[in-house]
Amino acid sequence: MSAYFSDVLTLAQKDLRLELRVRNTVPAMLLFVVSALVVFHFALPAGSSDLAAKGMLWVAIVFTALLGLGRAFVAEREQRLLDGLLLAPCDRSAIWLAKTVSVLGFLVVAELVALPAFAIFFSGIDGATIAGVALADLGICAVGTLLAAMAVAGRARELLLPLLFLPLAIPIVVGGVGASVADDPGRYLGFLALYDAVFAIISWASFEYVVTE
Amino acid sequence: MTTEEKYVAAAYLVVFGFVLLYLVIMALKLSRLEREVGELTELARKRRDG
Amino acid sequence: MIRARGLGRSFGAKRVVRDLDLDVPRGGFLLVTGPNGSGKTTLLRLVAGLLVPTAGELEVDTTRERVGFLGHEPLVYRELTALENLDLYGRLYRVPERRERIGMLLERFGLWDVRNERADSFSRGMLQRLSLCRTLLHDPELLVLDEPFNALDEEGSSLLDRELAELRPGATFVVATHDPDRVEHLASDRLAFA
Amino acid sequence: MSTSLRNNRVPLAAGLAFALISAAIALVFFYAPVDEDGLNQKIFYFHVPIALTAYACFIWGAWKGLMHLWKGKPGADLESYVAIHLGVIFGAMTLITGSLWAKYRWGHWWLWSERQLVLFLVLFLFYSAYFMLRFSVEPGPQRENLCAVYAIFGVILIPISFLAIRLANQYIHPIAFNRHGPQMATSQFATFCVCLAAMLALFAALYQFELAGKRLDEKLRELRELLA
Repeated sequence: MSAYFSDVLTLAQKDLRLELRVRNTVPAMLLFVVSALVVFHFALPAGSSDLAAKGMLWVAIVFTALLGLGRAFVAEREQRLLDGLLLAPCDRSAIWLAKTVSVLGFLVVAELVALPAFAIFFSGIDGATIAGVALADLGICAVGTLLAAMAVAGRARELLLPLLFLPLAIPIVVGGVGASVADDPGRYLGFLALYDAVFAIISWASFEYVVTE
Repeated sequence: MTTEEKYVAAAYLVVFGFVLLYLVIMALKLSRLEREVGELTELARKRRDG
Repeated sequence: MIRARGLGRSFGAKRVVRDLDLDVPRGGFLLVTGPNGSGKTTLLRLVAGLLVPTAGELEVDTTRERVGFLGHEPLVYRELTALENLDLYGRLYRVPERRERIGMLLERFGLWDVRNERADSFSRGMLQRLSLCRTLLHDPELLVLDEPFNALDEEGSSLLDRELAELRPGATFVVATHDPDRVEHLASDRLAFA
Repeated sequence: MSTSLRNNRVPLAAGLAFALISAAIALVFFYAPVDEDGLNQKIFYFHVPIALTAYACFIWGAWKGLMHLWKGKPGADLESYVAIHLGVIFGAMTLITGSLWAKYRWGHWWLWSERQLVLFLVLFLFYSAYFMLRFSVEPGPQRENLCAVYAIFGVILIPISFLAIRLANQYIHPIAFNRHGPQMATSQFATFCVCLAAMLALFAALYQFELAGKRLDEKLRELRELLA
């Protein structure tokens, strides 16, 4: 068990080190999410409610995550580096978990900027929204990482990931928007937690099959 | 026909349109398969003779 | 060690390896030759467990942590240094006394002085040496080497000659090469793809 | 041999489908009473069974996918693909007949408050992406695995999306239309059951038919390779 987690840690550390060294993904996600919020300001006509802006926040989060997920396996894809990891004796699901953790880390960094920016540009953010974002992040990264691994196997990989991901992201958006606008966010948060649990388990269990050539 | 009947007829037409379309696609596929089998038979015959 | 019966692998409609029977005993050395695109690489990837067969059966009597694979790609992260790359693999393979072993290999393959330089500054030959370090790092009992002499200069090649001769008694080998004369004297079995 | 047995299923399933569909149409138009909703019920008799059949296709496809991953059954990948393919066709029919129904009953072509319809839209998008996935990956073990995993994701997405749409309606459309009219009469229920059986039989017939065609394709390709 501890061996499993030390593999996950090793792999996630590697992703972090790569990101710190090359700085490709996180700055792009930051810039994208802030740009998206500015665009949304102009997309919402005067008199639109704060609730509409909250909906836009979720659109921004999903697409920012998509940006990060699209980059998730770039290092491994170039020069077939995934082979190197698949040859290693570690459990293959550890590769998925490590990648999920690193993408989650990048997304959280982007949101640490995006949420205050949203509060300044539009309206304040309450605890329920933050809880919703945290729970949604887990689901987005768990499912998204698996789908990103699927997409890199295909020819049109940049094109494929959004198509695979968005239908699966609809329930996340429902849970997230519900948590930030409804009077009783509890049931929406519960729904997000359910989504996370269900999809994290099947993503974890199926990653091995996805990378088998 | 009343509007009501039109909608019902449209719904049924859609369903059967789909089934018929499917049938057409299958017929096209069948003719392709037939052609391929013909080619292969020709090939096999040539082999036997040559 | 390796036993294949009717082994086949196709990519799409293309059958790259077909109906292959193979027996390599423990301690054997299988030399695989053949022109480009004849299926050498596919066979090696099958043996290393990177591909699953689409026909027949293949038994490789070892575990993943005892296989060393050297492919066309060096399988190192370009943005990490030589030392960081080997450290990553050393951790994943749980190599005992990791630092000492890595240091010893880097020394032996003449990469010690560039150990803290990023792999993307390396030449093809240096990458091949680094890749050899990676392959040998965990002391594998089955070595699957695809064109191991590729891109190596004369010095590197004789280094590898010496290394192979040293490892020969203790390990099983599957080696694909364009230059069979170089390892001919080591081989116990031969397989030529047409 | 099993092959000839399998081929015998096509005419059997087709005959059954034909008989049941004829019976269903006769029952819908000559037996089932017209209730106070007017002819609305006549669309319902086919719309709902088609929707249920689409679910059956997706579930069957996921089951075959699971069989592929779990037992490594040969041919399961093809069966899963054919089932999902048919599911998408039935799904498209559901969307169109549902849209007609909505227009007829409420005067709009599309109603976001009509949960089943929205669910089908989500599923339609999801399974359309399945085709994108399948045709962008080279045929082989990896594609089989990817498709199987995606098909299994699909059946889990069905209840999750269903829940999500219910939840979403609470903040998007607080007022839901009352969908359940008066209780169905026995004669209506009987008609409905025959319609459902007819659609399931149609699925079975098309499924066997498609599979036979695809297997034939494969055999022809093999033959071509052997002769070449």
